[in-house]
Amino acid sequence: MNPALNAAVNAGMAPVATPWFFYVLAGLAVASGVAVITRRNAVHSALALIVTLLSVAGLYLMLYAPFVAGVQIIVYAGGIMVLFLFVIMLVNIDRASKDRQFNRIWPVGLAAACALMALFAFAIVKGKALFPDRGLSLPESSNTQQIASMLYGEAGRMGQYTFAFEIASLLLLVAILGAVIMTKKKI
Amino acid sequence: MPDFITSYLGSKVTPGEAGNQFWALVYVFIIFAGVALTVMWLLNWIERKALAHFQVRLGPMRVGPHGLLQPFADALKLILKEDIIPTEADQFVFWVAPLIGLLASFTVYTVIPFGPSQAVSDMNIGILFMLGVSSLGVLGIVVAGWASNSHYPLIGALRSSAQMVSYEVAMGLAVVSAILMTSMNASGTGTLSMLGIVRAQQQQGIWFIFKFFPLGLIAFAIFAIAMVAETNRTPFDLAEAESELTAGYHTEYSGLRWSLFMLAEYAAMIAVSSIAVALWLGGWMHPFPNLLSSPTWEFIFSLFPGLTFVGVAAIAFIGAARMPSQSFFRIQRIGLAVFAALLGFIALVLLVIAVAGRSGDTSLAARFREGIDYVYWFLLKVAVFIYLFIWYRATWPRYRFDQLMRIGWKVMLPISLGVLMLTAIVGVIVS
Amino acid sequence: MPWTSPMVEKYRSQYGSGLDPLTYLGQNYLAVDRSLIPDILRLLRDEEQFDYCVDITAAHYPKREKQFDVIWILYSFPRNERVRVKTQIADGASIPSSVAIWPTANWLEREVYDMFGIKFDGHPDLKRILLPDGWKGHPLRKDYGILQQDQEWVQINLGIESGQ
Amino acid sequence: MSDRKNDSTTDVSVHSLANLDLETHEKPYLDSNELVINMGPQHPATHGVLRVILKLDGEKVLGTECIIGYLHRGVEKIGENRTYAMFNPYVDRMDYCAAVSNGLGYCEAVEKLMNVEAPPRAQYIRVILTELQRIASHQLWLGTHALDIGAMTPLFYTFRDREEILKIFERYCGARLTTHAFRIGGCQYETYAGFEKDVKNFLTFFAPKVDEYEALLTTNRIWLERTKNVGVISGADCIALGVTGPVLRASGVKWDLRKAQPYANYSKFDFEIPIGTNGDTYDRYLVRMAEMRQSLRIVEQAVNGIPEGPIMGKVPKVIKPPVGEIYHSIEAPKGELGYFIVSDGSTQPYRLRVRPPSFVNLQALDLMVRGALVADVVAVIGTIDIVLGEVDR
Repeated sequence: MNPALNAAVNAGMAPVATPWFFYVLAGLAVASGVAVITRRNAVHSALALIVTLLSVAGLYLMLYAPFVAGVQIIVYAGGIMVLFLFVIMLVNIDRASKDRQFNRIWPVGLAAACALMALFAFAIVKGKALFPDRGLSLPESSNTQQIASMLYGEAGRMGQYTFAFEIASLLLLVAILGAVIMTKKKI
Repeated sequence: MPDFITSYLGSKVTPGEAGNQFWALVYVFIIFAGVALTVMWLLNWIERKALAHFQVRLGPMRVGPHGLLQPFADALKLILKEDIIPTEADQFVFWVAPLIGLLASFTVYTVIPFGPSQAVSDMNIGILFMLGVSSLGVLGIVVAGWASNSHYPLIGALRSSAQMVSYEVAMGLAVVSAILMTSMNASGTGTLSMLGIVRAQQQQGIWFIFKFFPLGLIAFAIFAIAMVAETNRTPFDLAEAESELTAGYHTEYSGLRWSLFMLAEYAAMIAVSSIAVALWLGGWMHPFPNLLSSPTWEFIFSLFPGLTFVGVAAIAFIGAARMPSQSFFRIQRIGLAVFAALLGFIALVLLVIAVAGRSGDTSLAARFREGIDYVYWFLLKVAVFIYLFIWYRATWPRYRFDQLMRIGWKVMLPISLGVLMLTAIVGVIVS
Repeated sequence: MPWTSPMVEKYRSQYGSGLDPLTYLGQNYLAVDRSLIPDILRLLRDEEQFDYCVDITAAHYPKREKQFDVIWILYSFPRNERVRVKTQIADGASIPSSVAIWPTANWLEREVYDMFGIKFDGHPDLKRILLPDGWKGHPLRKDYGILQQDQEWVQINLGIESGQ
Repeated sequence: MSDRKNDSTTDVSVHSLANLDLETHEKPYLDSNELVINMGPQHPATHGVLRVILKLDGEKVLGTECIIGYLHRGVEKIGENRTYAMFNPYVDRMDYCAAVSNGLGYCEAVEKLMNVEAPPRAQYIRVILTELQRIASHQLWLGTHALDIGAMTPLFYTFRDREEILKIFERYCGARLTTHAFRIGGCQYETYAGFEKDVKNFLTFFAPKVDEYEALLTTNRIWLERTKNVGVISGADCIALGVTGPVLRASGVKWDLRKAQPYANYSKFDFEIPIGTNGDTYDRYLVRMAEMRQSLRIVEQAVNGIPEGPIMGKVPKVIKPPVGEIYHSIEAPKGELGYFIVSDGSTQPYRLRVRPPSFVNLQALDLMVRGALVADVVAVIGTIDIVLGEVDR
């Protein structure tokens, strides 16, 4: 048993699932991720994307981050993908599916993907020491509460990321207004 | 008996929490089979009968006494029907769409708290999980409308997706204000767990519908409206508005696949009603739990399940007695009498358990009595909502699309936001 | 029986013999020469307040030289009075459309065209209304038999030998 | 006589039924506009086999085109090939929801052409049955219209009460829907024993039922939202488009042929013409509800004042009207129903033209729904109250 799991068991949490689960979810995420970019039909791609998002949510659950998993389902799978589908259905798909799947700069994209993968590999192999093994110190409080105290602070103390969080929400507000202004000709 | 069975019988937590996979599976089975049967048979029959009586009709009367077996006949018919997939449809998506909706609405049942230990699992993000998964149900509708490759289903799907996305916002905010109320305790920490929310009501000694009157009531009302929209029922059934879009998103569906949509709709009705019950109506608690908690009252309340069955059995007996005396009705009369006897037997068992379980708190009978009590009160409250759903359908015309959107965004969203803020302010002041 | 009224007298003096006001069973009608048609109808609406075109129809008299009667049935809300305007036209001749005078004439003229084959000049969308677009023949003509049908159309479009 | 509110000369530019540009162009890549959908001829809300081609921008209606004729049976051609008496049952098949009214119009037109008159008792029977038929027709309209808007229950209420009217018809002439109740020159049947009692029972039975319908709908919030300011048409537009009946009256034009040019013996009865003000769907609903009440008033007066006497006038065995032509119209439940008959002196009409109210009223659909939403199209089709048997004939 690895130490993280050990700590989790000690903290009163039963193991969520076996590694077997991890491989299934990861495989599903990758396979459907590939399907997203290879399907000609946009709706099929969107459905594959939903599967990806859901399997990633499952991975979050395995990481003892149920809140993130829940938000992932609500916001991405439930909200954003419905809007995606909404837009896709309004678009003339027949023509989209006749277009070339990969345009001329696909080698560049491939190179970028490979570079990213190399970076990840490098980080995992070389930088292990950089990342503290947080699994060792799973606290008593739940993941949701941890996120809350990170963002909003507790007992009158400002949270670590309160400012950044507020800035981010402001940014989103600006983005929303921008979208409205760009689409509406007259306001 | 094996250890893993007996060990759990005395447990006070859900099987998921106790890590008892066997009992978790048993619960899943009971709930799924129960829901499927209830939805397919009882809810279908009750909706048709109640609707018929609202509309000065009798409803189904032929298959079985008072049409009791009609849902089975219909189910059989639907199963045996040819499964038609239009040639122009997107075969795979068309095939998979009803399953998405069904899966979403049934998965929700894993976290519904029928009682403190009568749930599959007590997930610590229970309510979030419920909202998230039930919002996946719309994907089934959207995808079904698109895959049919036909204009009416497409418009139905578009309407449905816009409607769901709009109403989920108001619904979510109403839910948040209920969650906020759970944190009005000594430690100041709330919970997202469904059981936790009901327990918070237990500890605070008040159903959240009455908390910070009228804030709780308004939030509840917002949710009660939004949940009708979420389940695509009258007056928000625009996605399947039969007079405009023939049948909306399931116009091209037939047979079993169509019935899966219906099953999903009914299952979703029960699911959202359960959320409302758990969040605002005290979940498994009987009425006035803080005032009427003496053992005598507990005993009186524990008689309710048995008495309800006695009542239903009596109605069935009267129905059997009032059957016309022609020979044609003989089988029906006997059938109804047998049905009544069965109900009477259940009532007897329930009453025996209630009386036997009265004495101690440790005996198996007491455990059973408690469990039955919890489930009974929970389901009774859900049943009220189901009846409301049917009542709405009989009474109201359908909203138009722009009106629906206007209500969602311009009325319900501001109100729920305001309620949320006021709840927070009042909460801070009170604590 | 001739029809006399101040209105009729006025038009009589204006148009002379092109106009023949008659009355039968208490119902008035004007038999009008085809050349006067748009003018008379417009005058009736603008000056005599016949603001409601009840019906436009036709009748077929195959033995006459001018085979068709086209009939406008008009009603005046302010005067609570009905009048019919009748004119005769030959087969194949056309007649000015009155859609610009009464919008309701649109479908009524289409029906007359459909049933009699009378063409209305200036109609915005003159096509068949009750019968299918490709149908041959105009059923309310007297030479169209009661059992007659466009066999070819039926065979092509309905895939059956005969509609009877 | 006419105290219309919209006293305007009909403007030519009021409405031109422009044609839809339905040709499908090559769609641009990201074009989400302009969807052409085909409503009908098989559709639950088109009340039969009406086909409406809708050009939509999202849910907004840019224009409509009605395709009719799916139920065309050539009634006028049949009329030219049957004797006057033989054609009488055919008129029942036009507006089959108001067969008695059709029969009344036809019989009166032929009577006028022959210059005979039905005896007083026959006139009273005609008025009673016709007004009952008007109530039945409005009931059918209310039920189906409410169903279109999504309220299921009124349909069953109205059908329950319509049954009582149909029972009276059945006892009177043996038929419920296509009654063929009248003959040229009077009525075929003497009233059955208990006819008056049945009618009086119906009066007391039905008066509270109208209130029941109104309790379900009149102040229902959703009903108000769905019908107010939907399908608005002004009185001037109505006149220009030849729209008659409750639709015209709801637009504020107080015009009813029963008052304007009384036929049968309507001049003897005291009743009012209900009118609306806005000309929207809600006003049309209110007007029809009020008309049911007024019809009850007429029936009450008629059944109380019904005289004794013969029921058939002096009509020859073979009906041979003199050479001539006649236009006669009555106020059918749906509007002005006219018969234009040309006689050449033979036993068959030389030309028989029916002026159907539904056909003409349907023309207003395009004007009423432009700029509205898909759901409004359904509401407006319902509120015009068309019967395709009459539109297509």
